[in-house]
Amino acid sequence: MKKLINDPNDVVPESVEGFVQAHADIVVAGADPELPYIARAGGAVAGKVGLVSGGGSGHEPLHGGFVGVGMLDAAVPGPVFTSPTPDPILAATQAADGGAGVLHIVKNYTGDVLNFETAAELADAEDIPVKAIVVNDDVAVEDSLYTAGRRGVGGTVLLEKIAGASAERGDDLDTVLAVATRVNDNVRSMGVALSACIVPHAGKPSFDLPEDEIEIGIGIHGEPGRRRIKAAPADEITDLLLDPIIEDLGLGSGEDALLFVNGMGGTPSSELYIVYRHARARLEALGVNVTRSLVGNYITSLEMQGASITVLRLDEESTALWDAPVHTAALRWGI
Amino acid sequence: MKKLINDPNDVVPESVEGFVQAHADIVVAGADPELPYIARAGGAVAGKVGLVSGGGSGHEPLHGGFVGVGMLDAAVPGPVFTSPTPDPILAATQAADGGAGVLHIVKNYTGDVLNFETAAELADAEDIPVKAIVVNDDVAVEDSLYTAGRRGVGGTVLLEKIAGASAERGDDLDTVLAVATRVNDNVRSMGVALSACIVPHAGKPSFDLPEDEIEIGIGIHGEPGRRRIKAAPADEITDLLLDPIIEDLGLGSGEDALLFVNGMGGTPSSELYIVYRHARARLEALGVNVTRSLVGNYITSLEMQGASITVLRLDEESTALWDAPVHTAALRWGI
Amino acid sequence: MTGVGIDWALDWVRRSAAVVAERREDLIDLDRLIGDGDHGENLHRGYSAVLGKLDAAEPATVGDVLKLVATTLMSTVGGAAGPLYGTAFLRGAKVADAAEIDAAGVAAVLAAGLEGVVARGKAEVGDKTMVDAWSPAAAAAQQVADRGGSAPEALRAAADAARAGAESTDPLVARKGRASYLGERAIGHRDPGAESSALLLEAAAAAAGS
Amino acid sequence: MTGVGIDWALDWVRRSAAVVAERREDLIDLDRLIGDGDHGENLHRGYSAVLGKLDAAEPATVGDVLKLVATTLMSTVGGAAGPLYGTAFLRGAKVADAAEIDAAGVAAVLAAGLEGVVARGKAEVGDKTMVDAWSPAAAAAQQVADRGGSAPEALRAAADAARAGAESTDPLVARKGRASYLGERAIGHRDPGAESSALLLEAAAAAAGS
Ligand SMILES: Nc1ncnc2c1ncn2[C@@H]1O[C@H](COP(=O)(O)OP(=O)(O)O)[C@@H](O)[C@H]1O
Ligand SMILES: Nc1ncnc2c1ncn2[C@@H]1O[C@H](COP(=O)(O)OP(=O)(O)O)[C@@H](O)[C@H]1O
Ligand SMILES: [Mg+2]
Ligand SMILES: [Mg+2]
Ligand SMILES: [Mg+2]
Ligand SMILES: [Mg+2]
Repeated sequence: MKKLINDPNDVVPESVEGFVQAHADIVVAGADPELPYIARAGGAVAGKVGLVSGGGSGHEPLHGGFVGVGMLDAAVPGPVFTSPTPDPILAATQAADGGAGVLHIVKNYTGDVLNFETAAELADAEDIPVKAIVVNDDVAVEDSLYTAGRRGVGGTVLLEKIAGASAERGDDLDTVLAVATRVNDNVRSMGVALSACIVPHAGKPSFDLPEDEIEIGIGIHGEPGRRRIKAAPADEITDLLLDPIIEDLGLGSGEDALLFVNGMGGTPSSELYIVYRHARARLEALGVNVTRSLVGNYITSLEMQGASITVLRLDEESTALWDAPVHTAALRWGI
Repeated sequence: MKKLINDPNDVVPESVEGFVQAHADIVVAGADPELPYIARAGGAVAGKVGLVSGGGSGHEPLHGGFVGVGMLDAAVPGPVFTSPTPDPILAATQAADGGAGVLHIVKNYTGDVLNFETAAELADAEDIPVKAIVVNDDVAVEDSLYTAGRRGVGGTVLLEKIAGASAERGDDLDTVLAVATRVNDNVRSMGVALSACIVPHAGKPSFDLPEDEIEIGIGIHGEPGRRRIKAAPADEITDLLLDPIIEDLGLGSGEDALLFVNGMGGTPSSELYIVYRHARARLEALGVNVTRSLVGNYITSLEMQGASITVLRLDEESTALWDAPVHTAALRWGI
Repeated sequence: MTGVGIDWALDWVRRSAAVVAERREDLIDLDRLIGDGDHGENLHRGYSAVLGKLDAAEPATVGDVLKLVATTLMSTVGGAAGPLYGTAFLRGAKVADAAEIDAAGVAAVLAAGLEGVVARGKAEVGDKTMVDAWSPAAAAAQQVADRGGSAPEALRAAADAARAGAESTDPLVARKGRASYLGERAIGHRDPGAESSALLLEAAAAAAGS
Repeated sequence: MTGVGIDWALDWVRRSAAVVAERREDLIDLDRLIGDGDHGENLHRGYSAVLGKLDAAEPATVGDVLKLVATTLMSTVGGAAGPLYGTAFLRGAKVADAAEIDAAGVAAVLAAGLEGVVARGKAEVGDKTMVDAWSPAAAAAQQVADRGGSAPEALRAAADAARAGAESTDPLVARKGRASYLGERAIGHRDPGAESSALLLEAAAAAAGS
């Protein structure tokens, strides 16, 4: 394992420390190092619904990179790939509370759901109204009683931006939740890994992948995917990811969509644009208008090579909320 | 070799095509596919000095990702790691010419220098005044008659931003060149590779690195570094990169600096912030004020794992020019 | 002895911490194969924290010890296992409000723990989770209590049943937790949480000298 | 025959393209070791383009063929080798303004080519660049011309000298081009541009049947 780290135990705290220093105009760290979170510089905005997300680390810039005006109020970084415990989530919730309640944005993993649930109960006991949206956009997982349900992946980024804009314009908690729910209902993703990642404290690749095989349907935790296939040209791989998305979303001619090609951390952006190019051509061939785009490393699995495709059906409101100004470390425009 | 590509020959054109589609609000592709370049959407700005850069591909987002308001007017993507020929550079120069002359920003590699030289001669023959700044900030290379001179690496990004702001505010060609020269004189960089990269048409790693060794003093073309050492903690590696930078720059107490930690393409941003944290602490211990920061993948070597550190001595003017609004695919603020 | 007391509970914690430290990597490896490779690290972080709190603790009941374990795991482990183990020990603590518990007490603790895991995680036996270890363990302890056995006997029976339960997860497809994303590819691999549950219950039996 | 003409020049181009295609990977490998791994790809792209233009060309002089090579390499190869080879062939073309050239003509072409490379790249013999192949090649051709030999003889002498010159780069530290970044680590590796220069000049000799 070769990484630019010191002690594996210090990866998250040191990285968060550097992050907060580099972006001191945008973010601030929670005061108690035992309860780590990243919050907006300047504190909670009075009267605004607070947005809190979090989860295991290793997906940077998610979520800390999305804290700032127009997006999240606080993010809770757990250990690498491990959901944070309820205490820091509670602390972040308190920091994000501007008196209008807090929305928890939770990716659908058992650990995240359970820990955010407990934190919400604790917040409730302190009279902070909390609602939660559980993001589950990964079409690689069957959405049935026989699984833990679909994972929350790339759609989370888009949801945090759009719900963030809703909160920023002054919507109340129910409205922000409704906006978030609408995003979750209209977004689907699927990913591919060309290589595994190495969790620092594990020190070994998360799975062993022969030189000529790739994993289709991976999540963001280095877990193996649904199936392994022979390496193939980018256009073919793009089809394998996009087909289930289009089908599941029931996307049709004349609709508007945001196309998000996300890198898993170790893939150069040039390759992401090659995937984007074909995915866009496919959508346009269906009569779908790709009116907004996002390409880059936004929700990653450490240094994993690979990509995910996310498609969000857009309407006028979600488009406007997407376009609204945002000022975070990882997404910024209009400010 | 596992990559999200189709035919190795199509990597650059397909990637550029996707890039231009995804950022159609910012950039446009040159009309002739035989003379590929990326230019600002809307064309040359009348009366403004045009900024053109370029070089081999594989360093994305450099340079195409820096085309837009406040930065470059055009970028010329050569084949992977191969300087473009004079013809597309000339075409880009013509596209960038708003009547106030054009500055070529050239990274110091024999190929880039020679091809930009020829393009400048050709442009001169068409009465476009061209000046060139050759960026050479890599302290890993001895700057002597016995080498091709220092390479242009991370400093290029900062120079393009600052010279871009100078041109944008209406400075004439000589002034923009002077601003660029001042940046080049005050910026130093050094890089480390934890793994090699694979050039698509080569199909093999650019060098073989044992599991427990790293390359210190690499450039951005997958070339081996100055020396190989045993893998070490991030803080130690940071020292190895930073010491020669500080010394060469003669940076001292009370000075302001921009600290730029750049990822080589395959390293997660969490690791870059660990490097940033220690580099910043080192600079602060010297009494240097780190007043501006940049952390991320901005000048890369395909999927190489590793990082480079760049330090730019700042003065009031360069700080103001750094802060000026910029709207490109890879750097954006204030707009 | 027919009952187990506070000393047993403290010894259980120490033995748990030891076995988790010793088997940290194995648990990571199990979780790498069908999960995300953190289970051993998570439990190790949690039990190290519990150990650190043990000396200052002044437990008056077995439940006090279990509650300390519960709240510490809850606030240090994270992931799925943190809330699940945390809830299990919290519920177990509630029914162990005595300086010593007998076989029926052991069975009650395990039944309450199981109930807690199921309440939070909604898994059933056969879903390839820690429930597959806890459920037979609770049943086995109850049997020993029913036939008038001792607490150490109940713990031993529970440990053996948990061990068998953990092994029973090998051929299963998972229907809860991360391994459920893998479908058929989870077959042939042991559930890491079931394995750690067996290790913890074996530590409980060892602490009781059985 | 004592001179070489347009057919020779055309055959040289075809043989050059063939050898570059055949040795593409070897040249890439040399450049991977002490450069950036593109030299074989660059020349292959360039000579493929030259080939594509050959049929439509109607050269009246040897120089016309060399000029076609020059401009095509200049506009398709890129990198360091593109301008260097481009300038070499351009300067060579200027002094080959005839339907046939003799040994002195060959020597003049090579001298002009060398001069072009040096004018652009500022390298000297011993800097571990293509100059280490071109320089002895030009000198060898001149010797043949001086003693009244034929053009094919001059080309063969040039090819042999270029080959030896390329080999002479193996033990050197580089002082120009990318390999100069490596310092001592370049020792033991052949300069890719010197190697390709030897291959091209060997193709020239072969085209002259020598
Ligand atoms: N819904 C559930 N019910 C019971 N146990 C579960 C459930 N989900 C996960 N588990 C248990 O948790 C274990 C994984 O724990 P751990 O790796 O620490 O957390 P995470 O899955 O969040 O990384 C699984 O092996 C399984 O035994
Ligand atoms: N200054 C120079 N003078 C002469 N030849 C040079 C010089 N710099 C580089 N070369 C030659 O160019 C070759 C490299 O060509 P190539 O790999 O195509 O370009 P690049 O170095 O830009 O990738 C070197 O092997 C060397 O022979
Ligand atoms: Mg986990
Ligand atoms: Mg090159
Ligand atoms: Mg796990
Ligand atoms: Mg090269």
